[in-house]
Amino acid sequence: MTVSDFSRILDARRLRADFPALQRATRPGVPLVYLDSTATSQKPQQVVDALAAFYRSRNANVHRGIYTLAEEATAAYEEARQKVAAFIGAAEAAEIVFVRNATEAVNLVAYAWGRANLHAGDLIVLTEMEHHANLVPWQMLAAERGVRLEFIPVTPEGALDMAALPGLLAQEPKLVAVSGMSNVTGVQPDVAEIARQAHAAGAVVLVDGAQLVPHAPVDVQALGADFLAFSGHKMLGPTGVGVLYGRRALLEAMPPFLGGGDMIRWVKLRSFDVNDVPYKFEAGTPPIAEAVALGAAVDYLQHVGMEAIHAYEQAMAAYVLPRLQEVPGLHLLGTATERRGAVFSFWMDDIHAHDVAQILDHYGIAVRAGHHCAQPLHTKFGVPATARASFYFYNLPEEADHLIAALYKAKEVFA
Amino acid sequence: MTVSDFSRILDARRLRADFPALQRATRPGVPLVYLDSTATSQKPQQVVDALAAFYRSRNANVHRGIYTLAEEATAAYEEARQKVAAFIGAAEAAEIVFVRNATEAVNLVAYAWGRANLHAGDLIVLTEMEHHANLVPWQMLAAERGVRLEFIPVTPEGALDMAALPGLLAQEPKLVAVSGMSNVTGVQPDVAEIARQAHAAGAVVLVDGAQLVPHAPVDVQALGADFLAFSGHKMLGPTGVGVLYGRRALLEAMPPFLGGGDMIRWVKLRSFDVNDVPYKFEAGTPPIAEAVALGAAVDYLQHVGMEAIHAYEQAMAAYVLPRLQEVPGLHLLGTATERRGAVFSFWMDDIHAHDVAQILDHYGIAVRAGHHCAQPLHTKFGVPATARASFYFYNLPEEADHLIAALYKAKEVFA
Amino acid sequence: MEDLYREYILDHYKSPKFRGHLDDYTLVYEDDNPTCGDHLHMELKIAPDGTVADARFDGMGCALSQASADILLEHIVGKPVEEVKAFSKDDLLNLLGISLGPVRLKCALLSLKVLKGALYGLNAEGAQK
Amino acid sequence: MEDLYREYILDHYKSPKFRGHLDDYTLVYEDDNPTCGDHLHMELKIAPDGTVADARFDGMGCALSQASADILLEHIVGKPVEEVKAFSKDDLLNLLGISLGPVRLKCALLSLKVLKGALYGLNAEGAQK
Ligand SMILES: Cc1ncc(COP(=O)(O)O)c(C=O)c1O
Ligand SMILES: Cc1ncc(COP(=O)(O)O)c(C=O)c1O
Repeated sequence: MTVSDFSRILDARRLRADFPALQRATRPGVPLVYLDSTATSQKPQQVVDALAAFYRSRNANVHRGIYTLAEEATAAYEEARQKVAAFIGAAEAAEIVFVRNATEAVNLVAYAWGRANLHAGDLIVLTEMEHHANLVPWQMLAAERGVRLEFIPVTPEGALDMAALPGLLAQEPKLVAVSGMSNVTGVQPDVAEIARQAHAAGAVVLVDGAQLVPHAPVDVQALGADFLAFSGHKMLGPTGVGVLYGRRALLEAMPPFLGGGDMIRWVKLRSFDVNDVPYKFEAGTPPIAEAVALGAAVDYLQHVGMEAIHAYEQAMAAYVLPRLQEVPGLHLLGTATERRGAVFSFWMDDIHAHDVAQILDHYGIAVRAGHHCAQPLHTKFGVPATARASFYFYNLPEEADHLIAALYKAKEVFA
Repeated sequence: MTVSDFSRILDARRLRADFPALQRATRPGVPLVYLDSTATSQKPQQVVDALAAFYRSRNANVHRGIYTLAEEATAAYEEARQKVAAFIGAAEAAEIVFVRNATEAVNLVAYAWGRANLHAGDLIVLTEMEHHANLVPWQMLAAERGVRLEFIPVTPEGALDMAALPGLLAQEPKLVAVSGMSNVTGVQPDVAEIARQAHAAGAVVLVDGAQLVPHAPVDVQALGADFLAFSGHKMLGPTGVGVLYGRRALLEAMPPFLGGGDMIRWVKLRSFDVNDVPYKFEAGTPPIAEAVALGAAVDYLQHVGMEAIHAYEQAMAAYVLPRLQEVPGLHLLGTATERRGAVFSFWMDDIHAHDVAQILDHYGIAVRAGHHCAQPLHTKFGVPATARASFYFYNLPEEADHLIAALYKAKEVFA
Repeated sequence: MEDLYREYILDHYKSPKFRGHLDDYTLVYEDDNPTCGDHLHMELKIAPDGTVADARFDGMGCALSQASADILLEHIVGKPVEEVKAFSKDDLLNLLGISLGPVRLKCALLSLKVLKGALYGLNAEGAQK
Repeated sequence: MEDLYREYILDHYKSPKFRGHLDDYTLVYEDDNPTCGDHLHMELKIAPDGTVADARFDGMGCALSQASADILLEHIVGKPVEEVKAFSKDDLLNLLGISLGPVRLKCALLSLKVLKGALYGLNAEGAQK
């Protein structure tokens, strides 16, 4: 893979021009090399424009408004729901619930579906690579209801130990909740296969798609996801909006989560009746402008093409991985070469992850340091913190070169 | 009060220029008269600019980021928290939790504080004028836990029947949850007095400030609010961000609500420990850009002056109320002339609220029709729906004249 | 007022031909639109040959919901039930001759919802045969 | 590397003077920074005249957290406890001579947090006198 090969997949250099933040300098004279898209992506001008245009000309509260502006706002909001539904292959727009972020989406399922369907002794199967967002809500439920948690182990390479799955499924879990892509290792478990086996065992399947949806083509039917949680801000959209996809039958059978306006059909002083899905789960004024801008982000991603994005990042992973592994004293958390995205977490002999990140920042390179909200995975690998470099389709191979060079500099400083 | 008197309080005509949406036409040739700020306010260019500027140059995920961009984003987010804290007189920024909207803020209290502190037979005192957001969460809690709900009655004028309060407090409620301003009648109950009596009876006081905070100076200490819930989008801010203020001691004693990243101190596979307030209640990526833009909205409101805004709307109420009452066959839901904002809900003989709203829209006037998420109050007044015209500081008395004239037209159409 | 408040709609609202009750009916249904308080009750008499012999509605609500009921009943009386069953949302909107936003759509379509409820023999709360 | 990785900081990190343990100490405390895994253990020997006779730290973490502990201990040894108790966050940052963002601030200030814990006799989980 040479540098010029990348541009045959996707013209990152041209696309970058759409992202104002990528034009900025970290400090005067030091261009920004943004390698933290796993935490949050940068936003193309098209998305920022969609936000601004909404507020400038279509801003009103949605639903029940009869006047022109309110009808336009409602139409824009519902159009965004349709775009998201089509983007992930949902059977209908009503299966898309707008929430704040992937975290809230998982919590919604834990509170509304979990508390209605899980009882003491019931089993939930998770994995050792889960983000806290797909772990803590289930721990809270376990503590409250006596539900049991078991974990698909992670192999030394960072992959899921699929051999352990049948044994766990034999215990007839009610729910299997698994990440579509680790935000630490970049590993993309074979969710479709997990879902197939889990369904055969009678379990409901929740996929944490916070990383998968921004980085690979996703079709909920092919994936076999009963629930899919993801965040707008990691896929070019604004903060403040995320998505819970749920199969209609499941959503309909669930009690509501938050109470308030819009989620009701009628209200008396001492009782209420719930509205239809998805409104049942959207209490109060939703993130209207944010949903509309997420629709613009989906348009952008589809214009670039999710297949191309995925291929580009595969190429990037193949390019970066061996170069990182050549750095003496650098240890990767997750060395898998198959089914992985371009996310690399590593630690270095004698240099703490914080110091790595700080030195890289000196060279304009933005990477994250810490446990990346996946502390159990770090504990498993025996390190409290790693530095993480993550690439999106707008990153260039030259930026990877820059990262590698800076890592050698860091070694010099600490030599 | 003549038209020219208004401009002595506040120069609405000049301020309007900051609001792009107020410059638009409903249809070509028909200027927009926006009288639905109670549902959501329009946004000044300054707020839209704050959003765009954040995404263009400071966009990164907050907390734990070491690189320059992440530090800038975190600083901007925490600065917004400080602005909001100062705006409502909170003792410290840590008492400000960013949520999606007022609805989520009330639900957070109902789930986290309510489920930890309320037991079967305990009493919650609400009022008959509550918005569904401050009603349904308590109904859900009541249904789940056997908590009792009682209501401060509303008088025929739409005010709270304060005489009923001592009798209710004698039953030693654990919580008194009351709206600071009705979104239907515009009535602003004497919350400070209610809080004084409620505290003397040992109750915790939650104030639904969704309408009060945008329209009047609020100081949580003077108000006596232990919790205060409000939404950014009704006070010039973006959608997707709201605020729960809580006294530190209460917040600290509460269990968490949503589980995930940022709200934890550490996480193992089967247990976790919570972070400090306010982070304990902010699971996952918060509405970062939205909070920053809410900070810009607070700046704007403070620049105009909350005292001036309040005085202007009082003047508007005094101007509009008698003119509305002169329209034959028009009935106001809430005729109180004291302690009220410029919100007017009404029904007309022989013309359904929907038809009123539709005809007004024909004249470019945006009003809402329905029960305005306060169905019990409408039931009490024996009407299923009203039309509601609500004014903010950017509305002009001429717009009120326009409304009145259009109502006479509606009567002609249906004559 | 062009469009929504065309004479046609207003006439049907102010002087409905089918408002009232039948002495004897075959099918009955009622439903409402809780958001706005529109309410509609409908009675149908089906003749032995399978046509709609007569129909009446009663209820309260906005001009659109009530006029739409009157217009709809005027259209279906005399038609075979099977044909009426196939009557669609778009057919009704064509009949009304106006374009509507989502909220008003619910008002306009309440009549069709109630008609279908009656034809398909759904059980309406409070409606007795 | 100017600023953060000035020789001064790096020297204290690479060749700390106060890393280790005391045979005999009066006060001990430890704490950590779970976000990043920084950990610090501190032992203080207080002389009868109320001065800090000697001190040591042990732990692991980033250069900043460890160097800051060494620099801090170097500064306080020999000083009266009352004076050390008054030592502030700003004093430490002056000593370090660098400006820091919020995350790194936590690293740099962990040493002060542990020192205060020891001086004010807090109970640290896992720390034994
Ligand atoms: C009095 C009152 N409380 C609560 C709310 C709910 O606000 P939001 O929809 O932003 O959660 C509203 C908004 O209509 C309101 O007017
Ligand atoms: C795998 C995974 N799940 C869930 C989340 C939570 O996303 P958010 O913070 O937007 O709720 C993240 C974000 O870091 C993630 O990477």
